[in-house]
Amino acid sequence: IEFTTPFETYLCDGPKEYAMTTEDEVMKYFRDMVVLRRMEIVADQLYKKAEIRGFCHLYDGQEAVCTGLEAGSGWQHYLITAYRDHGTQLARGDTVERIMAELFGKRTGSTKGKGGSMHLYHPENRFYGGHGIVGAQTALGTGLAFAAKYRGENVVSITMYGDGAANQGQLAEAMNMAALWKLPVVYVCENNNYGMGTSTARSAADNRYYTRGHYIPGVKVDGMDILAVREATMYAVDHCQQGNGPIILEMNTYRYHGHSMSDPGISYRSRDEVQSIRAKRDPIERAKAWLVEVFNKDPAELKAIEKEVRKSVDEETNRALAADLPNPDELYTQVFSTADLPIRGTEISNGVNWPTPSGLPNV
Amino acid sequence: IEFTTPFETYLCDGPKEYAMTTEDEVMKYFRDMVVLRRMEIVADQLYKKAEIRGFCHLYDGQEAVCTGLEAGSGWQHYLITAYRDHGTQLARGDTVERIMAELFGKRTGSTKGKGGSMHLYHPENRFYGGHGIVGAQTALGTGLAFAAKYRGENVVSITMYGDGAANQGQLAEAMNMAALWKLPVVYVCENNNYGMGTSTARSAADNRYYTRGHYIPGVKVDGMDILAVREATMYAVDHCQQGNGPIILEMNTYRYHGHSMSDPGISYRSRDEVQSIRAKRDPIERAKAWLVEVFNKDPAELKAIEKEVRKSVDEETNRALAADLPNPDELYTQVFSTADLPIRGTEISNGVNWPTPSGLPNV
Amino acid sequence: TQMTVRDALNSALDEELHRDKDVFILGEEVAQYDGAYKVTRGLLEKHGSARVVDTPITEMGFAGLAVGAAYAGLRPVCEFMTFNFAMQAIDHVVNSAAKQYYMSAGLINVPIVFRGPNGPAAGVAAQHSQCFAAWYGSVPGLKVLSPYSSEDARGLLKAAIRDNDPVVFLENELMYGQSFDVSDEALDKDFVIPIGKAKVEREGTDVTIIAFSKMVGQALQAAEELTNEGINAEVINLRTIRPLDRETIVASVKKTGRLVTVEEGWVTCGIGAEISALMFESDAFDCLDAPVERVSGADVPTPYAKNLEDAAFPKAHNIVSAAKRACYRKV
Amino acid sequence: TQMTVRDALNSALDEELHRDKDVFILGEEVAQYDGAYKVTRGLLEKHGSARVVDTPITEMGFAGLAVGAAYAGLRPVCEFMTFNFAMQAIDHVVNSAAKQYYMSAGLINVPIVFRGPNGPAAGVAAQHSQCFAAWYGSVPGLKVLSPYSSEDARGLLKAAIRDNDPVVFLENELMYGQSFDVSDEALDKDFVIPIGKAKVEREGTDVTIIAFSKMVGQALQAAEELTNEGINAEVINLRTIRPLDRETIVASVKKTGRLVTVEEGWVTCGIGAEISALMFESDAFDCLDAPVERVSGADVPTPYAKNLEDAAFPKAHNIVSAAKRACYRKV
Ligand SMILES: Cc1ncc(C[n+]2csc(CCOP(=O)(O)OP(=O)(O)O)c2C)c(N)n1
Ligand SMILES: Cc1ncc(C[n+]2csc(CCOP(=O)(O)OP(=O)(O)O)c2C)c(N)n1
Ligand SMILES: [Mg+2]
Ligand SMILES: [Mg+2]
Repeated sequence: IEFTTPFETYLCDGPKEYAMTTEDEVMKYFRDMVVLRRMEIVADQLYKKAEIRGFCHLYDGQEAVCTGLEAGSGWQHYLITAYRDHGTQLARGDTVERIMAELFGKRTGSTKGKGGSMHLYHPENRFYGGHGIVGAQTALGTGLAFAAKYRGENVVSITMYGDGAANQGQLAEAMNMAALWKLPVVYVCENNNYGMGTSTARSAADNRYYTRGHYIPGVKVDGMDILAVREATMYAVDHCQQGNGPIILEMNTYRYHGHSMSDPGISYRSRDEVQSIRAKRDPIERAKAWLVEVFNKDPAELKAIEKEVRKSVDEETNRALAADLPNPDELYTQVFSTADLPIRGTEISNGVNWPTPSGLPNV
Repeated sequence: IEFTTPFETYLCDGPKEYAMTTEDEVMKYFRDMVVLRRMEIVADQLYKKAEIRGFCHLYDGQEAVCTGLEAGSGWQHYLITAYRDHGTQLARGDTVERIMAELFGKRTGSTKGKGGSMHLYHPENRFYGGHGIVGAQTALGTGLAFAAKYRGENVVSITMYGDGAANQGQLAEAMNMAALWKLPVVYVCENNNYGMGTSTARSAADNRYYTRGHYIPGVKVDGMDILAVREATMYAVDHCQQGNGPIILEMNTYRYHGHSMSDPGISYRSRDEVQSIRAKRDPIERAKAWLVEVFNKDPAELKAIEKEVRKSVDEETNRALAADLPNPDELYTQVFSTADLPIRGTEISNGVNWPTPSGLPNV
Repeated sequence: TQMTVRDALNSALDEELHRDKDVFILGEEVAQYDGAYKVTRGLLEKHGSARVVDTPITEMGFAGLAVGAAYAGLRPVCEFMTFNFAMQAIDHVVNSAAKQYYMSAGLINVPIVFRGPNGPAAGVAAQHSQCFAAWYGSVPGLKVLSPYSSEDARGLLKAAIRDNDPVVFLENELMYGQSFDVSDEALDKDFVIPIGKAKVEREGTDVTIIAFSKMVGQALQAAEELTNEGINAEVINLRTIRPLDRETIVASVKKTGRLVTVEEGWVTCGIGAEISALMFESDAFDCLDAPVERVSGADVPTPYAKNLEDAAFPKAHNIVSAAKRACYRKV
Repeated sequence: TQMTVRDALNSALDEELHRDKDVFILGEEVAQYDGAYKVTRGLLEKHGSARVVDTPITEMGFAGLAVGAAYAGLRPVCEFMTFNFAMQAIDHVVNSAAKQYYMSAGLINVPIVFRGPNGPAAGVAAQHSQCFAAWYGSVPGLKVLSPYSSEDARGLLKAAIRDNDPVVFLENELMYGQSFDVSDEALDKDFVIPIGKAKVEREGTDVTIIAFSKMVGQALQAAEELTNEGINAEVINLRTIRPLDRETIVASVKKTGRLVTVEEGWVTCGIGAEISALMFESDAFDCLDAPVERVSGADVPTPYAKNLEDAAFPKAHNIVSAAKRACYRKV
């Protein structure tokens, strides 16, 4: 399959302009993206029903990025991202039920209700979250690469960040070390054109994020095309595994929802803009089109899959909804890994192992 | 006078490769640099006699940079630097006596003994210090430029930092804003090849500091040539005053002393390296050579000037040495600009305006 | 008049922008987006993009830039979207702003206000829920304010902007939408509340409850509930964290003989700790009839789940039981 | 055996690098330059540049990198040239390290040590002289240690490196060159001092003096001087700032009935404040015969001039007069 949008490259040749693929592969990608999309839509609905609280950053629109990164790499590679982490968590092997339960703050959640939407992790498959401080994960991800190199594992760290995060100084600091020490980092800038309500034109003096490493090679990728993302990922992983140090992939993508659930997402961009991207560049529609046009799949079969996914996501969601809240004692657990340290609560009389003075009245 | 080392340029044409000058000008620069050099040498001696304490970062070797910046700009322009600030303070109109008194921690010092070597300021001539946190002054200097633009003053902010500081992320953050908002900042990277004991090759993935703004124009300048520095400064100031936003000047320079007085400065570089720079590139010797060769000055006259400077620096130093320590009450002044706020000392019984409870025994 | 805390802050900013052309606002989403929490709503339109400035997401950079502008004599109001993100810029708050006047022996004033929501909000978990009152409160050279009501918000923010020293202004996201009665006097465009003075929100005789920001509301509620026990609590709204209003605190404890401190921050080395120490260092000590009770955020990172989060921060019932213990009642 | 604090730290690092290949050191000038204060002398040569890593001057970046490496299971020792510069990286210490184990409900350990000199040195002025014990001491998820002697330094640093939680390890530049007697036991390569336990450095009966780091020396000197007054002081070396050893403190105050706290940091919301609050929250309260006395750094940014600097930090004579007041003696 040839890519409709050619790669743009900086200080490197870039991947080839087409992907070899099979019907099975595309079917898998299609299905994965549909599950993710559906999960986000259900999250949106349940947020509005107040089952989910606080910040909740949805990933719909950007499905091809995390799906393509996975397709082009594998769980042996480290992965880290920011708060918009539902997709990566799912892609790294967690379940809709556990993710949803986390969003609901239930004990069966991915982190037992402690972390919430922004703090999902699946270290058993080398996904390290889930970070709420814009840009922090870029230095952390560089550290994962440091560990990989230190141990002599020939794997990379896929370190994701947004166009807004791209301006954070610690990214520049991390990139300098990564380049100096030839750390195997694939920096993935998910350029969805906005950091909250600020467009890239208003936040960055130079919007060519794939060149922003200055001395680091980069590739600009159509982030709405799962195969382009996959090929670029394979290229970048290979670049690192050859010992060439870091590389940047800029993913040209788009988020359909507002920044987080409190943002309607239409004060700083037009409904038309959103509609037109949906109509022309939707990653799921594109995969569907390949299936129908290249692999001659019956659209009805795809519809059936969507329906089936819808059902299973709903079921998992319902199970998550039915789960219990965390045990109240969990407030005090996992603060330290040392057992039995006294931890104080909101008063001297609560907490765990907290000594109450005998002199105090009526405690 | 033609420059021996051509400028290297990035995203701009760069200054012309020669300077028009007069005997008077060069004499002034020569004299200014000699004063500065002498001051640093005396500081070195008195540090060793324990008249100066703590950190003391000498500027000898780099005299052409601050002298040339002044020659190419003027006191209407904002200026800010790091802890290696003796030269800039002097160039902005403070006296040897006051600077030395500050190094001695005397009440007649530039900041009454409160700031010490690293924290000199002369805001009456728009010099804003004197900052001890590597890189912090780069954002601060960008703020000075913001103020200039906000007020519609057609002046620039000359914002100095070292090669080590160049990797600090906040510089990248500041540059992004400066470029985005077209702030009149002349970023001056004093590349003296080392940040403490770390050579540029070991600290930076890319040592072309004049290109490190990536989207910001830059010029690499022979920082040991006062006239080259002056011309580059004029070029850069003009660039900003045309409304083009920031520009970077990389000054290729060298510090003769160790990083600070506790660093002998020869574990990470050879004595030969230092000697050869002294022999071949010394900024004062170069100015002397112009005076003798181009302006036919008698070397004896220059020697006499050096002698006279030596005497006057010594005299000023002696006056500084003779001054009193700060009044002990100064410990508590200028914490706030609001008068009469209570300030506590090391015990409940000292400090100013600090209430001592009547219930306490024997206070 | 009724006014929300948000509108109180907004009007204070608006009026100060009108009053003094050296005042400007910068921060993430403050202009076109009207502020992440809409505190700066409409200000861009009224005062223009030179004075209401959207920044990239680069806290250290724009905070440093703001401090530099203050060196040059402007009066920046630097909004942090929340104070959690100010941790990236805390070096500039402390080293570049707070210490500057002293280091320069008075040559350089830093008339800047750092403001934004502080402490926990709802459901935003550990990285977005920290209270920084004690940290900033410990730093000489800083003034630290934390309003509770709309009047506080207006009067303190105006005082902060007019002050010549760096001010850390700790708001609370969950209070923005809350409405309060506002006096006519407080609507005056020159209404300022003096920095360093606490306010007795409710007079009482039996126990002193000291709180700031959102916790003042919990304290007042607790005081109401305590009347059922026959306990008449005095509630002090600190308003200023630094410099602490020792006089008001001591006078109250001398009267009541009992003290409960309340904060959402972590207990260790917190505001309650400082006030406890003050008891030893003042005439109040001889008048204390019971040990000081500290009520605070639980000593854990903030959890997401609602039931855990609820248990992690003080509620009126915690204050009630602490006050009862201080009054030697059965809890 | 006599050993300097520097050598104690150096040998602890060396041994831990030998013991566990996951341990590595990174920071500015730690390798080729042997450390800005020579604490890491010789380690590059012995352990190679993969394990003793010079970083660029980018605190936020390399601290974040170190935390990321710890996520992956390495055990980084992250040196800050001084803790003043760690303020640039404090977000990673708090948000990326301290809160991580909790946020991930135990999925991710962060076995990292952040170490370096803390507090004032000599003649380095305001930006290079801040004590961060209280700030870090307030953060759940962190363990905070601060050694005084060479034994402390060895035993606590080894304990820190072996601990599975993030540890902030606050050294003192002015102590590096100081020599102490070191027991044979402490020379053992598996000598560790338990985290969370204070040490009674000097037993006494009349007043308890609590200090940490360099101030323990001043406290011991003050205790000597107090014998001239017939006052027999007990001196406690905290060793661990967080979690605080409440038992040891309370037991001592129950015995002596009088308490003086000493720290070089600013007083407000400091360690002394926390210990003062503890008095109200423990059985010690009923045994207190005098108000707690806090001795601390003056509430100002650190001045440069020697006479001012001397007056800005506690000396033995301050402790003596505080102790005398606590014992109701004429000062
Ligand atoms: C240090 C910091 N500053 C500000 C915020 C508030 N904030 C959260 S997300 C966000 C926008 C980030 O945009 P981008 O990096 O483009 O990622 P996207 O949301 O588009 O995925 C902001 C400003 C934060 N969480 N951390
Ligand atoms: C944030 C911070 N980190 C570390 C230091 C310690 N330090 C002081 S100067 C210096 C080297 C700076 O080198 P460079 O920027 O090249 O300036 P130069 O000393 O060569 O003028 C270091 C590491 C500091 N003061 N601040
Ligand atoms: Mg974005
Ligand atoms: Mg240098």
